[in-house]
Amino acid sequence: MNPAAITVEGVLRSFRGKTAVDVERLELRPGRTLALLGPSGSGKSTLLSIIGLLERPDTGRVLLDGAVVTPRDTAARLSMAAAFQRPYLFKGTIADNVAYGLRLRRVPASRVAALVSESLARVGLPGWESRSALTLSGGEAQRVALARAIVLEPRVLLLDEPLASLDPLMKWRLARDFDSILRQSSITTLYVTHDQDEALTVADDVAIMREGRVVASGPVDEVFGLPVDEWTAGFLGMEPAIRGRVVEVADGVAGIDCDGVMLYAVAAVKPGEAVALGVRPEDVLLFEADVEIPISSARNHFEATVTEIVASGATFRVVIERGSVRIAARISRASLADLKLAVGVPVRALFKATAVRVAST
Amino acid sequence: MNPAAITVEGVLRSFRGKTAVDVERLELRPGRTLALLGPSGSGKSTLLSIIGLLERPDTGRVLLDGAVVTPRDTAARLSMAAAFQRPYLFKGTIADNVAYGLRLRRVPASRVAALVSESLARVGLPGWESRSALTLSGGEAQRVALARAIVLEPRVLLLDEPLASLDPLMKWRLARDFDSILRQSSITTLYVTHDQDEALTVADDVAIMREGRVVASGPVDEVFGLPVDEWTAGFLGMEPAIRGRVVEVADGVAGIDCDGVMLYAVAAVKPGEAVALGVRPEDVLLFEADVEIPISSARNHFEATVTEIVASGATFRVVIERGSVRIAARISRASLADLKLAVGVPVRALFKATAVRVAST
Amino acid sequence: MGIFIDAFRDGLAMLVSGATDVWTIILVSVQVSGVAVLLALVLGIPAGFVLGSKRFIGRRMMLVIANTGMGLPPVVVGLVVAMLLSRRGPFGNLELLYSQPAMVIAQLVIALPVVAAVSAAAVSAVPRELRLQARSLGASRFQEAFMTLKEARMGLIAAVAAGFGSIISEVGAVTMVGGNLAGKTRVMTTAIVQYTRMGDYGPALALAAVLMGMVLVVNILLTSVQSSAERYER
Amino acid sequence: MGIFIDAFRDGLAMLVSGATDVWTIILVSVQVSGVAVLLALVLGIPAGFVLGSKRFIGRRMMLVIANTGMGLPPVVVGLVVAMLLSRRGPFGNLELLYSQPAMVIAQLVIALPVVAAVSAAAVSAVPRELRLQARSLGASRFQEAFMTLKEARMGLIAAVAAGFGSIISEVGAVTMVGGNLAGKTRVMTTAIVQYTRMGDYGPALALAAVLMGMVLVVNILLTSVQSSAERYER
Repeated sequence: MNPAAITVEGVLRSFRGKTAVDVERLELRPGRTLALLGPSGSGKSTLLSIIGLLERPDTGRVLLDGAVVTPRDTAARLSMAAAFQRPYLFKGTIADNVAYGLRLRRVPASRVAALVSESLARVGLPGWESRSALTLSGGEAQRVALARAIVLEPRVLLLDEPLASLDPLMKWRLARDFDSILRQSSITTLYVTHDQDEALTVADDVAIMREGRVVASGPVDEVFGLPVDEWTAGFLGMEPAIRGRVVEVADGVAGIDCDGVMLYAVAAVKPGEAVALGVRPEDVLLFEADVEIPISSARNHFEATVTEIVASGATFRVVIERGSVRIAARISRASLADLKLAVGVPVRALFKATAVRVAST
Repeated sequence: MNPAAITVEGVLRSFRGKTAVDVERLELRPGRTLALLGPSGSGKSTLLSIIGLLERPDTGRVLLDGAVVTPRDTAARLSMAAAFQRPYLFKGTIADNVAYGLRLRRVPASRVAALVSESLARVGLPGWESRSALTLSGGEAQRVALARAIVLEPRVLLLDEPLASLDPLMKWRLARDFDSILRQSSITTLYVTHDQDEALTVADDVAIMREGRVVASGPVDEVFGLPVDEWTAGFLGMEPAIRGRVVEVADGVAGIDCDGVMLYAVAAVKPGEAVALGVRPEDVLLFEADVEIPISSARNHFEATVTEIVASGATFRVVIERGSVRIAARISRASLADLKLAVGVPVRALFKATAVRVAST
Repeated sequence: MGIFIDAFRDGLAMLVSGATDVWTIILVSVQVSGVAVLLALVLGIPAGFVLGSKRFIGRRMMLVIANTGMGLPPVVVGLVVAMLLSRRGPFGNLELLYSQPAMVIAQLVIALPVVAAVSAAAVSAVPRELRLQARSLGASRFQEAFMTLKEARMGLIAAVAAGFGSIISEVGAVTMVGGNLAGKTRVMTTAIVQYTRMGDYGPALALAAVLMGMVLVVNILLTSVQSSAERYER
Repeated sequence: MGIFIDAFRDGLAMLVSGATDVWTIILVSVQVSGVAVLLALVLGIPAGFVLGSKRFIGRRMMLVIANTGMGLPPVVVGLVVAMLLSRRGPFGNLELLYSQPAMVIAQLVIALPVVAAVSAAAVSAVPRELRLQARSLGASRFQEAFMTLKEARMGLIAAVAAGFGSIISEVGAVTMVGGNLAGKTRVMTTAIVQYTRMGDYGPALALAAVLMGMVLVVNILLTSVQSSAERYER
């Protein structure tokens, strides 16, 4: 694999005796988007400021392409660009704004105009150069802020909650646009957000922060597939990992004994190993308990009892338990009614072996 | 059925020549929560102001329990109470705030204290009476605003985007609390929101507004089950209704011919009737096209082609088409990978007859 | 720096011993400006409430007048009041020129726009939605107005303080309409000017200290109000 | 109302005919206050930038001094400057009392806190995040400061206008340190007071009209800046 674009090593930063950031190690892989996800106050923005060389850590260091850099390294600073939650635009035209960083880099005026209009086209605002920057809607202004950053073709792009101030409709449209813009440009990006759906839409990798520490990091599917502890599970709206022991492995499918319930997972583990596993609620189907499950590709099925039903937007989150195995399923309104689900009702759960995430413990 | 608590008849209101509200008829049924749902600028808040007797319509009238009322009717005004997007609290203690409406109603001081503390307990802030109202978090302040309204035991409670300013975590917690508080108290409630998930969580009935008009209204399941037109469908994130003709009815299940595709629905319709139908994406399962569908309670299955895949939060929205029949399915990440879905791939769709909503056209 | 030490000692002695001329001057100042600010309060706060909370035709015009009035040079006010009260002027037969009532009139004209404009700002800082919230909980128009004034109370105190501050330090208009007559219309500012021009720095410094004390109290009031106003920003 | 008509006609005639004494007075006013405000600008805007954008020990203290300075009664400034420049004072040997330089000094002391405080407010109204945004796009400290001043430019104009407004209408201090010597240190305000006390309303009204014209321009500047400042509220 390529070396990391950014490496954070042993970074500590505190304000008035309170630790804001305490990160042992974090890497941004080149060309990929890393979402820094966590509740507000978890130190995400401070870590972004440190990585963006806007602020110096108390101890520890930041490496850009393997070399230690600080806020004093002008060249390093000029290889980064940022956009924030609110699209702080300068007074003047949109072109003035997008050209700001180019002018600081002494790009010849003849090239500036071409770069500005190309960049505005990329964010979906072609020909908007001469409009005033102070009369834009929230979504338009945020596009300009993105154009102002990507026009610099930075080595590392820093986005700090860029969609948090927008209304939901605009937010999702822009999240998808950001995703495709970032994918096309293959700029290494650090994307700070408190919204996991947003992280899922734009990110390749994700790091979850809690009280200044990175509690989980890795590719999106891994991190979201199997929350490492109860806090992370709760934050992601999932159940914590189930504990079990591998008892057999056949054709790449591991049979795992979880307090008397046998679960099957496609995973590279060895018999006897202690593991943690998880299933996303979207992948779990529920049936009436006495129904004969037809032949299907779903290897996992067992009977359990409903212990919790919570409305969650358009769907319901139904928690089922059997012994110490606790799994959530996302169920539609119609299914909830058809299955006559209620707390205490026995049900049959069904999910595929490929839907189970496994990690050694 | 009981007569409506509130009836709006032929109400028109315009500002500077632009029509803000133009509602032929709208009813709030007693003890139920009606969500007024629409994008910003669709006239929701103006309609709430008119219903709440805070503002007079240009023409038309508002009936409270069958009698015409206007902003001049003090008794009618005193039977309503409202809370808004931002919890505008008065300077002073929380008790001062919650007691405000009681004092206006000349409730004896001896009863005020008891009512205030009971109401604070109902919103989850027991014993908070003597704290200052200006030092609360957004969620706490919004609870106080709700307590200040429900302590009056109003005939009609008006809530104007009460959760829109909160961060997502707090928003969902409060949405659920509001739901249970409103259900326990069985106050007739008008709940204005632009967020359909919020509407689904708290409302019994829903009315969708667009450019001042009510374009759809009725019980939540009906309105969300079958969007009446393309705009409503788009606003709800659904596909517009499918057109078809009933060809047979047996055992309460109607067979409907939709441009060559036979769909089955549980509906009270007659053969020969022209109908519109819809399915919620959560209720649609997708399989590989060549898979043998096992015996199941799902009456509808047909082959179709994937025409669109869009990431939408944690899941994907996959649109499939066959002839003029166009249906969306909500699919998990794991399933998307397992089924190797992509635009142009043939799939087999499966959903129950009970999941299909039908309306005569 | 001997000059400062001497003057300071003289001035302190005068204040402590209760030298009648210095204390008379202070009394006249407080009396004239006190009455003027009281009248400005009675007229200015209702005007400020209407300007700050209602939308009506002519409101914009009135706000412009209030703001222009705030910027009006006091010497211009003094000139106009002096002309009106002069023997040949329309109110000459009242024989008010060079009397305390003339000074009260001039100071009222100076303070009124200040009180009205600052009250209007304070009232309009109460969010419209807070008034709507009161209405929606059943408040009548009168109860709504009472709530608004109660919410704006710190701003109204600031308005009165700002009005008082604008007249207690003023020197041009009071000279022109008061005439600086010893024991009658001589106030702190005119006395400071006169003592200074005569090189009599002791009483000038004593009066300056009292004047600054008053202005300081006003400023503290204004500052504390500013910081409490920021509360609505949340 | 004959008195007003007569005075208005006399005053207009004087202005139009270019009567030397009236125009000399206007010239002296503009000259003294112009130099004073220029010096206040040179010293006050950098002070305002530092106060408005940096966090340092003693900043709070300096802000208190600037705000107190704004509320300082001009007669007190006049008294202190007069004592400093008086024959017995520490700078008596410069023989500046009753000269234009003395008036410039007094007006500078009055205007400087105004310019500094209003500039500081304008600079601190530029969101901290806007400066962070400039940094994050590669701006050096110097480029960031330049951007901040550029964003605050309307506020800086307002600062200078407010400083000018505070001294052009002032009468007490200029009397005390200038002495109101005809053709030398007599300015519009002192002349208005003197003409009024002599019952010579024609020239008084003429000068009042010119003074009000200047003050009006200043107010228009201040108002237009206020409304443009609200732009950041979005």
